[in-house]
Amino acid sequence: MTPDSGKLTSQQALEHARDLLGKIARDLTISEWHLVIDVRGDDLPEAALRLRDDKKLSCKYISSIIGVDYVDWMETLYLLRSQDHSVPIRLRVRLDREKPEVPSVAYIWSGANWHEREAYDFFGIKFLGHPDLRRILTREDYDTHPMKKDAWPHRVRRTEWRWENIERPRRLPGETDRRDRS
Amino acid sequence: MSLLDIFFVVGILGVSRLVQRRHIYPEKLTPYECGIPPVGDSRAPFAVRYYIFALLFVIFDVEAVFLFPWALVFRTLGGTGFVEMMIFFAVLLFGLIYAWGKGALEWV
Amino acid sequence: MSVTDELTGPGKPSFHLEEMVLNMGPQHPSTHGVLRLVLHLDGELAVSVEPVLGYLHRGFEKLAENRTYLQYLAMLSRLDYLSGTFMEWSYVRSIETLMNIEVPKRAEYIRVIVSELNRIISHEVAIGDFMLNLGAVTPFFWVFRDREDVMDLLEMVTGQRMMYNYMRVGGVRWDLPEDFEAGCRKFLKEYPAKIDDYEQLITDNEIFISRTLGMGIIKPYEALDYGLSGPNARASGIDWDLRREVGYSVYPEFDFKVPLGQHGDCFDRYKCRIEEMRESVKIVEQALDALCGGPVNLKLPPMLRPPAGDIYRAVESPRGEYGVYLVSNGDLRPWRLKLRDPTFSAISMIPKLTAGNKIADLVAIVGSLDLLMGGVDR
Amino acid sequence: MSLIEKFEHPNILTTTTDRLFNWARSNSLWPFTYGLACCAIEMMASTMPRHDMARFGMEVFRASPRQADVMIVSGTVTDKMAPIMRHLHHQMSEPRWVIAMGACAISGGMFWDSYNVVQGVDLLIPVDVYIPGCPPRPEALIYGMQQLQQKIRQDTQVGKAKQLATGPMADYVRMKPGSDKS
Repeated sequence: MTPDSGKLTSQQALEHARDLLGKIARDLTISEWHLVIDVRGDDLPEAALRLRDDKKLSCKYISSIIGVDYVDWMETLYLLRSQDHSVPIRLRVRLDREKPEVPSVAYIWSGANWHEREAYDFFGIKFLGHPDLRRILTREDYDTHPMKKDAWPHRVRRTEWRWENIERPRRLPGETDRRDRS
Repeated sequence: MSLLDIFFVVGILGVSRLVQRRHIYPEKLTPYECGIPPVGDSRAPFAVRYYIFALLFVIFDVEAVFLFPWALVFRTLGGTGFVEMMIFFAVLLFGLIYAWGKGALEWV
Repeated sequence: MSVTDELTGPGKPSFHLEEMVLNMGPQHPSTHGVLRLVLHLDGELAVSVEPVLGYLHRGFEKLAENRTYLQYLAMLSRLDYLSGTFMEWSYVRSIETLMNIEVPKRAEYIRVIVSELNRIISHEVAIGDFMLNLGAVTPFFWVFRDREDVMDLLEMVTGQRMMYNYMRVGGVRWDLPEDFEAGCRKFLKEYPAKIDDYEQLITDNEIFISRTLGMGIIKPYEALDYGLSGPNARASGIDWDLRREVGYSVYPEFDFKVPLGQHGDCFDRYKCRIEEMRESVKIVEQALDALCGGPVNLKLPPMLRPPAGDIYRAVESPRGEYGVYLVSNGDLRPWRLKLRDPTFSAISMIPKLTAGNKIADLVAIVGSLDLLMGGVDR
Repeated sequence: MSLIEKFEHPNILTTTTDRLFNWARSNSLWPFTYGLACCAIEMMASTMPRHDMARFGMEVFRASPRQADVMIVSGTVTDKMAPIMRHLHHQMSEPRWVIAMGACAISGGMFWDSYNVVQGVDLLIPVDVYIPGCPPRPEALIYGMQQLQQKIRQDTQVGKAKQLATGPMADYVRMKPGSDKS
C-alpha cells in the first residue's frame, strides 16, 4: 500500500533519484514501495551525499547498515528514510568476498559509525576511512567473523574459563550432598 | 568508662573474631569495580573542590552534634538557653550564606 | 615555562594530571542491564564516556540461520524482552509480505490490542527505571503494581507473562478468551486515573524537574543524524510515527494523537512516554469496539517456505522503529535475518550527550533514553 | 579459619552455633543485583507489591558483592560476561550462595548452539539452586529461594576449615595475586 497522498510516491521518487544520481545509480527498482538503488562501491559516498543534501529526497535519517554474505559475493545495504517523504530508500553495494572493502559513510551520518563497526564485527567488511574500526559486539580477542557463512562449526566452544575441573554436578548413588562445597 | 561498655566492645569484637569465616585469597581482595579488574592507580590527585565540600560538611555536622544535648535539656534551660542557641544558629547561618554567596557550593 | 612545565618537566617528580578512569561496568544498578560505560572523570565531571557493548550478545542473527521460520518465532520475544509482541509482529509481517498473505481482519485487531497493551507495560518499566535512577522508589512500586494487571490480561490471552509467542504467520495463535473483553474494559476504565497518579507524583515534583529539565538535550537534526526513532526522537520534535506514516495493519482506522516534545531533554522524553500510554489506552478501546467476527489465523503448514527475495519491514515498537530485514532463498530456514534495534542507535549517542556532565546527570540522561540491552546486543 | 570450623566432629558447641547461624543466615538472605536479561525483569517483579519477596526477608537487593549473600544469576551468561561473573563471585564475602535462575543460566537454554553463550553457569561457579523456566514466574523464584533457605538450615560449620584447605578452592588460597587467568 503506498503512503497517503501529499507525499512523494515511489514512482516519482524513482524518477527524481534517476536524474539526481545520473550514471552513479547502476539500476533503480521498486520493491514493495521501497526504492532500491544499486551503486558501485567507490562512488557510494558521492551518492550518499547527494541523497542526503537533496531537497526532495532529504535522506537525513539512516536506519541501519546491513551486511549479507551470499557465499560468492558480499553485499552491504544502507537503509535510508527521508522524514518528509516517507519513501524508504535502500542503497545496495556489491563487494567481492575475499577482500570486502567499501568507503565509510560515518562522516556523512554519524549514526552509521556503530552500524559499520557491527558490519565489520560480523562480516569482516573493511570500511575505509572509518574513525575507529573495532569489534563492537563479540569479544575483543575473537578470531573469526561469526556471521560469515563459512564461520561454521556453529558452536565455537571455549573451555579455559572452566572453573578448575568441576564437572556437571550429578547425584551418583552414595555421593554425599553437595552442601559442604563452599 | 563503666565496665559494661568495655565488656560490650571487647565482647562483640571478640566473638565475631572467633566465629567469622576468614577465607582470604587474592582475587577476593581485588577492589570492586563493577566486575572489571581496575586499571590505573587510584592515587590520582583529587580535585580541590572536594576539600571545600568536606570542610563545609564538618562545620555543619559539628553544629548538629551540639543540637542533641541542647534538645535533652531544652525544657530546663528556659528562655535564656533558647536565645543563646538561636545566636549560635544565626552565626552559623551567616557563615552558610557567605559560603553560598561565594559560590563554594557550586561544583564548577 | 608555564606552571605545569615547571612541575612536570623532565627529571621532575611525576605529578601527572590525567583523569581517573572509572568503570560504570556491566553489573551496575543504573545501567539498565549489561551496558558498560568507561568514564574518564575529572573530579565529578565526566570528561568523556565510552560505551562498551556485547555483554549480552547471544548471536540471534546467526541462530536464525539454524532455525526454521516457526522455531525462530519462539525466540523473538527474548530479544527486546519488555516488548515481545513487536518483535514477533515485524518478523511475521515481513514473512507475510514475502508470501503476500492477507491476514484476516479479526487477527489484525487482536494484534493491535495485544501490542498496545504490551506498549503500556514497556513504557511503565521505562518510567519506573528512570525514576529509580533518580532515586525515587515509590513510582517503581506503583508502576510494577499496575503492570501486574496488564500482565494478567496478556496472560489470559497468550498464556505467558512476558514471552508471548502469540503471533503466527497469517494471524495469531488462538482467539481471545470470553472474559478477556470484560477484564480489558474494566482495566481501560481505571487505568487513565493511575496515569494521572504518576503525573501528579512525578511531573510536578521540583526535584524531578530540576534534575531533568534542560538535561541531555537532543536537537532534531542530531536525532536524525544518529538514527534515533520512537519517543527519543519525538521528544526532540520529529513528527514521525510508523503507525501513522506507513499506516500498517489496521492503524489507519483508529484516530490517535502522536505526542511531540519541544526541547528534546530528559523531561520531554518522559512526558512523551506518559502521553503515549494514554494514546495506547484509546487505541485499545477503539480496537475492542471494532472487533469483528471471522477466523483468527490461516492455519498455514508449520514448515513454511517463503519465495526467494529480500524484504525490510518495520514496526513502531515502544523504543522506536524496530525492523526485520529478511533474505530468503526459498529454503526452510532464512538465509539472512537482520534485526534493526532502535536502542542501538540511541546508545551510539551517549558519548556526545553525556560528555561534560556530572555523574548524577549522566545517570539521568542514560536512564531517560530507556535502554534495553537485550535488543542492542542481539 | 574461625574457631568453630576447626572442630573435626560435631559437639555441643558447634550444634548450638550452627542452629543460631543457620537461623540468622537463612532468614535474611540479601540478593546481589545481577540482572542480565529477561529473568531480571521477573526478579524485579518478584520483589514488587504483588509477589512480595519481602515476606521472606529477601528483598534487600545489594548492588555491591561485598554486602550480598546470594548471587541470583538471572539471564544469559555470554562469553564476554563469563570472566566478569567469576570475578564478581570471588569478590562476594563468604558464606555465599548462587542461584541459577532461568534456562539460560542452567544450561544455555534456547541458545544451545550459540557461539557466544556459556552453556550453564555451573561451568564457572558452584551453583546451589537451579530454577527452571524461561523466565521462571516470580512464585518459582520465591520457591527457589525457600529451597535455598532449607539448604542453609541444614548447613554445618564443622570441618569447613579442612574442607576449604583441600577442596577445589584450595589452590586459590596459596595463589599469587593475578595468577588466575580470568
